[in-house]
Amino acid sequence: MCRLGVRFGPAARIDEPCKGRQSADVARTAHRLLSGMMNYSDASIGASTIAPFLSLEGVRKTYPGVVALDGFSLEVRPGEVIGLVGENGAGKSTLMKILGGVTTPDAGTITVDGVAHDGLTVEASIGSGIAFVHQELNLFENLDVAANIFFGREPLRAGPLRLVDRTRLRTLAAPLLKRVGANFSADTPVSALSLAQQQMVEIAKALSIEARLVILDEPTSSLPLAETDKLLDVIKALKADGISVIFISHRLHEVERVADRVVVLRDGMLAGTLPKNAINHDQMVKLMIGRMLKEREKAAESARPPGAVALSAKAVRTSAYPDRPVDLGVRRGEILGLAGLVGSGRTELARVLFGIEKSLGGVLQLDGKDLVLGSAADAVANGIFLVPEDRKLTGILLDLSIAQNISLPNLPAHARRSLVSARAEAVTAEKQKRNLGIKAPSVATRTGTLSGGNQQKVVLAKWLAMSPKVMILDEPTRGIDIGAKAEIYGLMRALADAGVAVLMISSDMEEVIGVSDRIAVMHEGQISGILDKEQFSQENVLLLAVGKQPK
Amino acid sequence: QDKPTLAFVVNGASDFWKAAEAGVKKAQAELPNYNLELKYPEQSSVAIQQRLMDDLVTAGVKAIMVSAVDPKTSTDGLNKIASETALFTTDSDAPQTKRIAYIGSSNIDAGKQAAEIAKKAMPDGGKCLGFVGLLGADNAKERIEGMKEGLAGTKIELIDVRGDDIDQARAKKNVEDALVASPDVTCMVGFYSYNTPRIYEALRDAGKLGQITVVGFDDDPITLGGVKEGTVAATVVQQPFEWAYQGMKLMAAYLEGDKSGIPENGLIIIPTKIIGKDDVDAYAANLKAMSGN
Amino acid sequence: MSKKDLGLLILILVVGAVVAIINPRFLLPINLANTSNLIGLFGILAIGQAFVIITGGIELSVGSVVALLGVLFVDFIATRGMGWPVALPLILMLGGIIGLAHGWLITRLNLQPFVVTLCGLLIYRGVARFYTADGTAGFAFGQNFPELEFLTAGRSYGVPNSFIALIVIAIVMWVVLHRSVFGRYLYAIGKNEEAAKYSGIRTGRVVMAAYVICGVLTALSAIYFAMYTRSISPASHGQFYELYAIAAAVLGGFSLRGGEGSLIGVILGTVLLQELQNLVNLLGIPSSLNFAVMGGVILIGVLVDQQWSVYRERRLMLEATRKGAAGAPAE
Amino acid sequence: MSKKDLGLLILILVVGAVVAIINPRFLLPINLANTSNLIGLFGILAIGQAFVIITGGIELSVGSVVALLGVLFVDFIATRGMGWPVALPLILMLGGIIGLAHGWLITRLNLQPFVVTLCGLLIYRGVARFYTADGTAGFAFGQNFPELEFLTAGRSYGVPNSFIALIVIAIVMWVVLHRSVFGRYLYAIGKNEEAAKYSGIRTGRVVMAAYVICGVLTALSAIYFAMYTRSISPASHGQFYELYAIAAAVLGGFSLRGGEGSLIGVILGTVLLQELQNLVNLLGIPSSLNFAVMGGVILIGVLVDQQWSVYRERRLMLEATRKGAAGAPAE
Ligand SMILES: Nc1ncnc2c1ncn2[C@@H]1O[C@H](COP(=O)(O)OP(=O)(O)OP(=O)(O)O)[C@@H](O)[C@H]1O
Ligand SMILES: Nc1ncnc2c1ncn2[C@@H]1O[C@H](COP(=O)(O)OP(=O)(O)OP(=O)(O)O)[C@@H](O)[C@H]1O
Ligand SMILES: [Mg+2]
Ligand SMILES: [Mg+2]
Repeated sequence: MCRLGVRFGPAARIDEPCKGRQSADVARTAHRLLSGMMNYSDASIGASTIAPFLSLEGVRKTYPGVVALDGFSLEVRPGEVIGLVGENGAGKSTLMKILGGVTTPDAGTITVDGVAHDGLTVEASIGSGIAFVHQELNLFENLDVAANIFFGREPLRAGPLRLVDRTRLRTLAAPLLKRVGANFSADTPVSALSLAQQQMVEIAKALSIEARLVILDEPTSSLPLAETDKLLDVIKALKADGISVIFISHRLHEVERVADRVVVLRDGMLAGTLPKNAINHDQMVKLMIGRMLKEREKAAESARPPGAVALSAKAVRTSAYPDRPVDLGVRRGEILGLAGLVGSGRTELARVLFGIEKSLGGVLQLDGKDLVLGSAADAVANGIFLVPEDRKLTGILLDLSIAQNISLPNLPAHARRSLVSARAEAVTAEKQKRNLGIKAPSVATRTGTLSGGNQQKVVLAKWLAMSPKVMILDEPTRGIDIGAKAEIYGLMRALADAGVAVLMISSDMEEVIGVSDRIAVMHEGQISGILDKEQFSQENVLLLAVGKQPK
Repeated sequence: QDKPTLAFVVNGASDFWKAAEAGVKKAQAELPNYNLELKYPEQSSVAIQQRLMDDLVTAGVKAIMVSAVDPKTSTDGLNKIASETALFTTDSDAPQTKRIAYIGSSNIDAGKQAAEIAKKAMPDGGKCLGFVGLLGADNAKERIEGMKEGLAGTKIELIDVRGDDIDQARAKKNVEDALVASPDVTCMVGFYSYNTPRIYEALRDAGKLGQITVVGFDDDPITLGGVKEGTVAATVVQQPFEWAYQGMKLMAAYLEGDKSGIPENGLIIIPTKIIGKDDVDAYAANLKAMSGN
Repeated sequence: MSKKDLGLLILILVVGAVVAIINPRFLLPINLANTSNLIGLFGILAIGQAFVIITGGIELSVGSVVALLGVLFVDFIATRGMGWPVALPLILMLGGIIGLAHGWLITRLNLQPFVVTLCGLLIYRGVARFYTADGTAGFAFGQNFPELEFLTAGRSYGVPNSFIALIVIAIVMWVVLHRSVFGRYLYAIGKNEEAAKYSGIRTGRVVMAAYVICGVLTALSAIYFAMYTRSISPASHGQFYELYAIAAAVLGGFSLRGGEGSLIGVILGTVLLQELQNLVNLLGIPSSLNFAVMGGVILIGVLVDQQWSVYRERRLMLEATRKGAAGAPAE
Repeated sequence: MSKKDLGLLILILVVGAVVAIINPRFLLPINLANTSNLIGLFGILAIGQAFVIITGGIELSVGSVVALLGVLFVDFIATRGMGWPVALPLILMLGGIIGLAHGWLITRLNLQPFVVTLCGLLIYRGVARFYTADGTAGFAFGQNFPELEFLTAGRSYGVPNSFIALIVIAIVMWVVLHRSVFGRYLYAIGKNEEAAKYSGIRTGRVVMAAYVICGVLTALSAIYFAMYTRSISPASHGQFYELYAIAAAVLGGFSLRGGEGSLIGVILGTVLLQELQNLVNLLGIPSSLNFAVMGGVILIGVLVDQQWSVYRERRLMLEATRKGAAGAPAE
């Protein structure tokens, strides 16, 4: 029998994948069964028999050319942490958007507190106690942190004018910020925060709602280790308060740590459910991609010893830390990992190396020769490429097709007498699509409709289609599923083996340790140390990240 | 569309042409075999007026009487029209074109009449300040020139003319600012029809009605009221009603082959008149009668 | 008052001082009263515009609305004999309806604000001209409405009542924009409408309300303008007033991308523009240069502001780093 | 030709047919020639505007530039006796310089296009008026420039040369916009300037080039307009032409947010606008309604287009659902 995310007994086993309409019917039956059982409350049934706070039945959602969700059913019980995993484009965000009222499903019902709906609105969703941290950030740069946290639910002063009580706003915001481990105050303008700091604000915002269910759509995708730990603690605290959490992440070890139950999505359908004691990395991977991964998302060892220094920064100062010079060199054929805490200035450094921002001092050298970068175009001309941190804003053009995005940096090569050849573009794009396994109907598909992970692959593809000398990747696997991660690591290694100098900025500790040949760690705008392979350990990286000496 | 059409094309939307409209109406009553139209271009610009006339020619208009936006330099455009239809000019002439005749008044003479008013009201001399919509427009330039000519050799002086781009709020503010900037001014001239009422109101607001001599042009109701009250010395009026009425009849006659109404030099001047306190009632009554028919 | 506003205030005072030195009559109470009257008229217009700009929209039909509603108002009370206490709220309501229509087209049918209000600009002027058959709407000689005239064109203790009206409106609108929930939503929508929607805000209604506010304030200023000029030729009345209003907002620090600007700023912007017009007349600069002076000053103002904020940001960053560097080791 | 353009073409033909039925003189060669002459003049202007709009910018100073450069051109050749083969490239260069200045202020100093070109609108008109001391620049009686006149106001086989010029320019610009690398960059920048920058495009230069193109085309049309009216009163010449140009682009499917629109669209937009003007005059509609008709048609056009694309999208989605539903169980 096809089983659902409902446990009838203590027996733990991996459920079979369910499909299509059948699952919806079963869900209904299960629901009936479950409500029936409520009358015979039995200790052995435990938490699982508490009436679900929310349930989805037979939910289906299509986009032009894509079935994002198909006959999906799910129940969420109070105080339960559900880990939701699946490959890029499996439909996780779509599912959450339906719960958040941002999109409406084509078919299926959503039952909240026993009331069935065809779809929710944002207000209804918030009204029934669903708090939502979106995968893409949704903050207002022109407002301060406190205003953002309580946006839409501002404390009001007495009187008919609906004036905002600004003092209370601040006092309410402060403890929330503390809880997520923020190092900035409630009246900081959001425009001054880094991406990770903004993510903390988003989480604080979700916590501020008197929520019964908190949905976290890849909240840790740009959070470094310490902050991630704090978030996982927060999740545990929520659970203790009887609040349910749906936690989406591609970092499976995080899911392992907090989830009571793991729901795996594949191609918009339920691939299976793992009860608490069956949650482990390999099982999740198996359900997600239908097979076991041999290597645990690691890059292969480098094929040859690193060569000479390709790109180096000598006493370069960035606008994030104008008084702190940075010295760093990336060698040919190596993957240099760059780790550090939130706001340690890694992105800023990458921007300077790529010519987007002017350095405030010091020199850059490429192959031993001084290099002056007036703009990103100069960097590209010199073979220095950057895969930026924020792909929606800076990585790709959502409105252009995959092919057009891939050819954009190298358009003259796809043109004759400066007239663009659509055929040449398509040829390049097809090749990249195949190489990287980009999941899309065709290369003419608008990139905006791709899932986050596939968008990231497009960003990579546009640089791989050219011949890089130095490749800088800022959080390259942010929001990328593990299957694709392994592929990207493979690509990075292949680049390095082809003699490219690879600089990988990452906040994912496993990734930094698993992929790099050397690790440089940044602390407050400076390189606090460089670790060689034999010195690699989480502890050493963390020590350097807070400015202490490694062991 | 069997009846031939005669068109009267003005140079822009303004109340000034309301009297002409009445004239066209009266002529229409007497010319049942023709279809008479009065056309406003949607903007006071050469290109738009030219286009309007082109379209009228296309629509089969037999004769056009036009108050050209810029007659001096529109020779070619007007000639193009004249080659396809009977063209008459009004309000301001374009003597170098192939127009058949001009019917209207002389703005220079009107300026001179304004000087007469000033001289009569200020025998001891004084300083005048003028206000106008478009300083560069021909009618404004000619009126100013005429007035300066008329004042030559007297103790009255036209010290400056301020433009407002036909923005009435600016027109009024210009007067207010002038009262502040030049306290020694003893007379104000409103060269466009709406300038005089704005002068009147600004003076009234400042409590200076009667202390400053106001010379007006045209017959805005406020201007006429001021003349009657004695706070506006007098106003120089043109007779657009007559231009339109006589002009339409003239065109009809011309089309029928009767060219007797057209003088040798092609100029039919309907003189401007000074309307002072004594004539204002009769003039107003006449005006009412004209538009009332 | 933000530093930006302070800079603008200083500019206004400096320009004023220079003019006063060249022509001391600039400071005559009567001149100040005249100018503040126009500040009142244009200020009301500009505040309305500001509410729309803050949402990232624009209202180009303002000048035409001033003409259309002005014509109607004068026609109602002068020709049709409607009492002004009836006509006034009626006109304000019409202004609100126009705003509502724009807001509806923009939020419900997803049309671009520039397009909708550009069409408004064309349509309303056309309707106004058609209504009077291209004639002028005005009061007959001696036609008086003492209370209305006192309220609109009158003075109290030498201060024009239009200016007092502006002050009152500005205070109310300051509270609405800077202290109320509605104002906060406006800023948020201007910056990131999508996110506001995700936060459960009925963004459509909020934006519509902004256009309605703009419509009503425009209607009010249309009445003030009508009572100031007392005669309206619909072909030209109010032409370019939208540009004045937008210019005032931009000078006052508003970004046309939305989400930025303060109410004090837009008032100061209006003051500067009117001061410039006054200056052209008082210093005897040829009227033809009026526009050029205005354009030049706006450009310089915006440039200085922009360069200054670049400079400030750089300094702030330096300072923050220094502080951060000092504080961090202690953590 | 996209479906959008096709819709517009059909609208133009339907309107034309209706007008021709009511007044068959609409189809007279002379009328078509007159109208196509104006289509040529305004079309060149609108193409320039389109290049700026595609980058997400706007060029409001177009009307004033037409006035200023027109005045200068006439002054150069009529008063100062400069040969037109010298004056013409000089004016085009001036147009390019103006465009460059705007582009520089916008890309290098980060000012908003709306603000920069609004200041341009005010300044250039002021300068033009000051230059002629508010007088009119025009040719003296009998002053003739046969070759120049043939090129600008003449006809070949009954077709106005201005229209032929438009066609040539349109073909060249079509290739530039839709087929060239530069054109792709323009679209990319209009969609997301930041991302374009991160792809190694020198966005500043590309945007500047767009403004220069706009400036040069505006200068060219300024010469055409000058030779059409043969007299320029700088206070009113070219007023509102920026609105015509923007309206043509918007009707032609351009989005003011940038990154959308086709060259054929902007030409068809110009054609429709001129057809409407022609229609008002030919059908004897009061000219006071001219603007209202124009505004109304733009609004309806944009509305229909918008509603239609909503409908199309919905149908597409439905289809996808049906297909998906059929395919899913088989998996
Ligand atoms: N607005 C949209 N228009 C068209 N297709 C869409 C849209 N949003 C999502 N999709 C498609 O729906 C599918 C599911 O996307 P979704 O964002 O839910 O994936 P996801 O599981 O969250 O992936 P990721 O881990 O990469 O975030 C994808 O194939 C995606 O291309
Ligand atoms: N636009 C900005 N304005 C002001 N400060 C900024 C801005 N962007 C970044 N910062 C600050 O600069 C510092 C360095 O940020 P950067 O993004 O380089 O750090 P990072 O190491 O990449 O960290 P993260 O993990 O947050 O991406 C941080 O203190 C951040 O707050
Ligand atoms: Mg997702
Ligand atoms: Mg970073």
